[in-house]
Amino acid sequence: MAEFEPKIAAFVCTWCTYAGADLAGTSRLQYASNVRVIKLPCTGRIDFHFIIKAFERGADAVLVSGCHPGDCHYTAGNYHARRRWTVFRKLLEFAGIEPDRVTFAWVSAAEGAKWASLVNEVTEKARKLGPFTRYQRLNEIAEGEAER
Amino acid sequence: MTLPNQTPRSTCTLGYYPGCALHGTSKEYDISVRAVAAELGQELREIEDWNCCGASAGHSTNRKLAACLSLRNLALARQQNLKTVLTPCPLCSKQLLSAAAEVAANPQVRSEAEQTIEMSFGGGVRAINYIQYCTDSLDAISSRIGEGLRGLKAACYYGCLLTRPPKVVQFDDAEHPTSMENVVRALKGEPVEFSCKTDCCGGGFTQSHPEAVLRLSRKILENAKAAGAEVIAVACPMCQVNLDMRQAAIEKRYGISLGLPIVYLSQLAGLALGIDRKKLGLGLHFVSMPERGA
Amino acid sequence: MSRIGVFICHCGENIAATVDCPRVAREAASMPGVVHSVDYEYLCSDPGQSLIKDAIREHRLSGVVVASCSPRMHETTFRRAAAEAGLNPFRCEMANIREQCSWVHADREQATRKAVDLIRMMVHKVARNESLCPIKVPVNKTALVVGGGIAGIQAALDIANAGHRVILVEREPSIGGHMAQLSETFPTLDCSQCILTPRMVEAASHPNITLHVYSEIESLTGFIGNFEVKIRNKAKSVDLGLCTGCGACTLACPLAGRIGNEFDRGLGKRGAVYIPFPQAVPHKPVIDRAKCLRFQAAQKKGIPVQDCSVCGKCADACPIAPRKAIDFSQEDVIITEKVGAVVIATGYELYTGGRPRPGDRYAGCGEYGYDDYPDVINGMQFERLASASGPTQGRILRPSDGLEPQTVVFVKCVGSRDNAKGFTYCSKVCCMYTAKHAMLYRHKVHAGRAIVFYMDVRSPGKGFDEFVRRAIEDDDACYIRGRVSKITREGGKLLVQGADTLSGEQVEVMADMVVLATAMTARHDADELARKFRAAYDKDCWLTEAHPKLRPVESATAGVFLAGACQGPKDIPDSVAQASAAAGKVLVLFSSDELQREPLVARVNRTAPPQYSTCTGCFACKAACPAGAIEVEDITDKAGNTVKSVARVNEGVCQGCGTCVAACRSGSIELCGFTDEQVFAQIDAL
Amino acid sequence: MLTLHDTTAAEFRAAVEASLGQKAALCYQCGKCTAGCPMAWDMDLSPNQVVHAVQLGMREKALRCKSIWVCASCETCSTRCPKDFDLARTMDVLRQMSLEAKMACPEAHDIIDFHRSFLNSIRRHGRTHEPEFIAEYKLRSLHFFQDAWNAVWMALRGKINPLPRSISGKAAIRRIFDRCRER
Repeated sequence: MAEFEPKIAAFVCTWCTYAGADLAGTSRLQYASNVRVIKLPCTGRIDFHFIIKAFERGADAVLVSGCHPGDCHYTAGNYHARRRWTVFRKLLEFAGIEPDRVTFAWVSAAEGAKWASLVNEVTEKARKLGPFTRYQRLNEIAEGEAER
Repeated sequence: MTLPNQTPRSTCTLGYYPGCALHGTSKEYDISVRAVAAELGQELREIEDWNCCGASAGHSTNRKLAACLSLRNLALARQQNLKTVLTPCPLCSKQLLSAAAEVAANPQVRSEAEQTIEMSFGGGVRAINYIQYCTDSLDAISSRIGEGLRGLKAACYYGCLLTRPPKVVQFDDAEHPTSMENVVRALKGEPVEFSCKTDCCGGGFTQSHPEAVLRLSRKILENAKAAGAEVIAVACPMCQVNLDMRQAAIEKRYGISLGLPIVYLSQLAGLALGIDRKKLGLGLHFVSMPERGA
Repeated sequence: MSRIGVFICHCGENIAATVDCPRVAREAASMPGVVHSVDYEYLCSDPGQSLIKDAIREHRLSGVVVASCSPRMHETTFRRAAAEAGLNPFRCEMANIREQCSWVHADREQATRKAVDLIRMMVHKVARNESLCPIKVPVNKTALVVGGGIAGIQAALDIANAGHRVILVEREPSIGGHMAQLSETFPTLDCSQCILTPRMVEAASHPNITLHVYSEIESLTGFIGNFEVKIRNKAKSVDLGLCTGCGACTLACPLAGRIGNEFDRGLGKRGAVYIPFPQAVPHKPVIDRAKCLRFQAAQKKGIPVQDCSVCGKCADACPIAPRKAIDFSQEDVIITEKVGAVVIATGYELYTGGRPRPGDRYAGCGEYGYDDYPDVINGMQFERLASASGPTQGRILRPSDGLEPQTVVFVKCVGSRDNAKGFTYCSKVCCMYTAKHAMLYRHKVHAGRAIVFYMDVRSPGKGFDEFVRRAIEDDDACYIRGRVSKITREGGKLLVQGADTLSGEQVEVMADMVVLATAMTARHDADELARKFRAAYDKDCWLTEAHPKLRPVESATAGVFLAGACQGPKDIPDSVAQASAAAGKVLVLFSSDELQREPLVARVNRTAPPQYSTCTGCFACKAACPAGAIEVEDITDKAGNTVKSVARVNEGVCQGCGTCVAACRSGSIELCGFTDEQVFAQIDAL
Repeated sequence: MLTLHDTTAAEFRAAVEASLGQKAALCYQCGKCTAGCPMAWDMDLSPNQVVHAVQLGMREKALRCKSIWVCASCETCSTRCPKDFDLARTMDVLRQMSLEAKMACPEAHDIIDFHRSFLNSIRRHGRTHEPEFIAEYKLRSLHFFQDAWNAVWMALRGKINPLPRSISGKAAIRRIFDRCRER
């Protein structure tokens, strides 16, 4: 059977990481095509339901990335995100998600190369961890109810 | 010192400075130049008592000497009232031209040189190369031409000094000259386009650095051959000797066959004008030019 | 039921080469709510845009997804197109299948599949987009210019001459910046101060310009058109109102001529109370409290300086009566100003050429002996030597013994392009000023020998290369292609060990003086400053422009513009040009009384009574909001008594980061354009 | 090791520039001369390096090199120089200096011998006389049999005059030689 191709959901901020990802593009840096970017104004906007939801919808890993500390376009959004992340991290295992499936990183608008390698790392990590199926059951139930 | 100024004899005849080569190893050039001139009714008067221009040996080792040797020839021409001097050897003519330019540019150099050669030189002598000569008398030539060269494919090879240094010789385009082609066309020959027109053949190294001659001339010969030339037309004794006398050695060394006759423009002009081959010294080349049946 | 149109751009070969656009179009056609799906060569072209407009009208589209380049490239283009076709611009979204797909993935199958996914996610989002109308905010037509060098002065004058108020802030006691230190300028060799000082005076005396020297920016808050800036006026210990600038105090100071003068790069001396240089504007002294005997004594004793009896000669010497202009008790003052636009023109710092100082971002150079040999100086020091107003009145005399150097070696690229030392960039101006230095030296010392070690000669610019050739051909500057390895002292001379890469030989020069063409660097506190202004900066801490080609004078933050060398190494003409360009941008902003902002702001929901709003009034959002946009709103009943206090977003202030949304416990705040519904829809479509 | 502080370097450069009438500093070392030189393959210093040696006053290097002798004086360099620097002429100047300083490259003795023989022949007769100067050259260079057959072939076709024909002004020519050679 073909090698397992993980699906990665990336929540990134417009100002730093999204721009960094664009830079990777303009510099034609090749990287794993497994990532699906969801653009938000700021990492501060990230509600961690997003992450849970992503796993439920078949993501095998989630990447959260924004401006470096101190560089937030909104001065403090990324600090809030980081604070929430530290709390949320502990909840992950409780929610049945290996913490390794979620990666939190800083990528600035100038770090196209960093973005490319980051995506590759996360993809590799997810490959090793294998598909995330725990929530598929929930989906099936949900769909079952929908039918009824 | 002051010198007796002879009263110039008025005449329209053309001055002629053959130089050493044309009196010796390249005498066929001399012969053919004279033959063509005679055919055209043009009187060539050789500068009386001319001396060697010093050639590369001169300017290479003593520029002042080189300048003075040429200046003497100019001064003689002036005395003998020869305003335009046909100088078939490009090296000779370049030397005449640069000497004239140098003294014209710098009065101090001039007075020094005049002291040295014990003659005064007022300027006003113009040296022309053989292509210029043909170009000037193109009408006369064309009017006398029947079948001419009958489409003989000729690669026109200028070498270095016909067009270089441009500031001194001021003749045609230094990188891509076309005047010889025009003459050949007028002679009803067919100039072939080739890319080594102004490459160096090894020049004065014929004797002293044959290796260089083999190497440089090979490229020219092969290139002309590839361009489909039947002959290479030249207007320089050094080029002729290198390409002709060394051709056998080149074929031997590089295991190639060329068999390209190297003929003077004057010889081609002669042929086109229907002058007898013997009178053009065509038999005097290492690679002789075959008779072309109609 | 929404009617969505999907438009896939080939971008010539840029996308089509790796993404199978027709197939993507086919697959998109079957996505929920999609009624129209096409692919096209160049959607950003005129025909491309009209293709979209026509489709919107023809298929009565309620939403549009343009799959092409990054939204950062063309979002405005396509939203405008949508609007022209009568569709609310915020119902148009882009799927980035170029920068983040076709350009970064080689495999056609994978790239195509990813493109489909990205489009599906956007389709799901757009189905939930609502019509939004732009927010209008007033523009405060006062500009803040930070930095009083040539760039700052130029920008301030341009804006002020257009009739707007300008607040010009300079950290040093005088404006003028680096240009005031230069002797003559390339390639014209006209006197730097002669052309600068009139501008300095004009700026200081301009009715529309408020000048704050010896001052620094504390903080900047707010947003384009409506910033609020706090400026710290550092205590000068001199009452500028009273002081006439007579200079009596500077002569009276017991330390006069004993402290290295920053303006002369240590080659000249000053006192504790000093006027930085003769042409200073304003021409008023300040007291250097770190050096002043009285202040130091007071500090030691731990008493207020005005109670201290030490020295005070400056005050005694001050002829102003009855109240002296010297005011030891003066303290820093923080003033607040409201401005609509900001021009950052904070310039650069020159790397000394020596070992690193604490806090330097780069490793310095020990091999040139800058810290060890007084006769090894840097370019700016040479400028001071060559300057008529400098410590040697313009005579080239070496610092150690004041003798005229007969052989001077100029070393280019000291720091610059020295990756190991932490500089990867070219400082741009050194090639030119080194040629100028060699020239000036040869003009002043006719028998002297000028030897220049270089790696390249970079002289693009009007008359620049001609200038360099003049130094080499007419003034006999001997240019050696190669770096210098080390400089050591041999007797009274400096032994320069270099290389001549053209001949492949080692080179030795016995020099009397060495001039290092050292790198231009970002200010040591550039990153801190950038944060204050929310401007981005690169790895070398140069402030970054919004777009390297198309938006060279705008920062990442709307309303904050860049001028001069704070953005990267620049010469005078470039700095002035950029300053005027920045001023032009400010004037465009000031040309209208109010400006439109994207309505992507937060919104607290309102529901029918009795609930009024799901907001519980915990105000976690207020704590989270970095812009201070959350206000408290008391909801009253008919009788006018407060039913409950809920949060309200001041959409004029809200920057739309959405931090409040994530912070809200009751899920009562939405961020327009990025509502939970929209984001979850995207995730759903993963 | 190249030392730039001694004055001899500057003197040499000045001397070359004086008889050249151009500043060596004109050359910006683009290498176009080398790029087009037909003899570069046989040179120890590339043409641009020769100029560079002059620029830095490296006398030994400039006067002892082989390059100045294998230069064919084809004038290609001077013709194409973007800075109008006359390198062909510079070669002439360096050759003369090299001879006067007795520093001529031993590898190039054939070429130098040829020049000598050639000039001597002129000095004697006012014109060159092949059999004579070729003979002298062969004696100097010891290339006795080179082109022997060619010579015979040419002699048979009267291309080689058996006897020298001196010009009447040969005394004047001799004086010219002497005057130009005195220093």
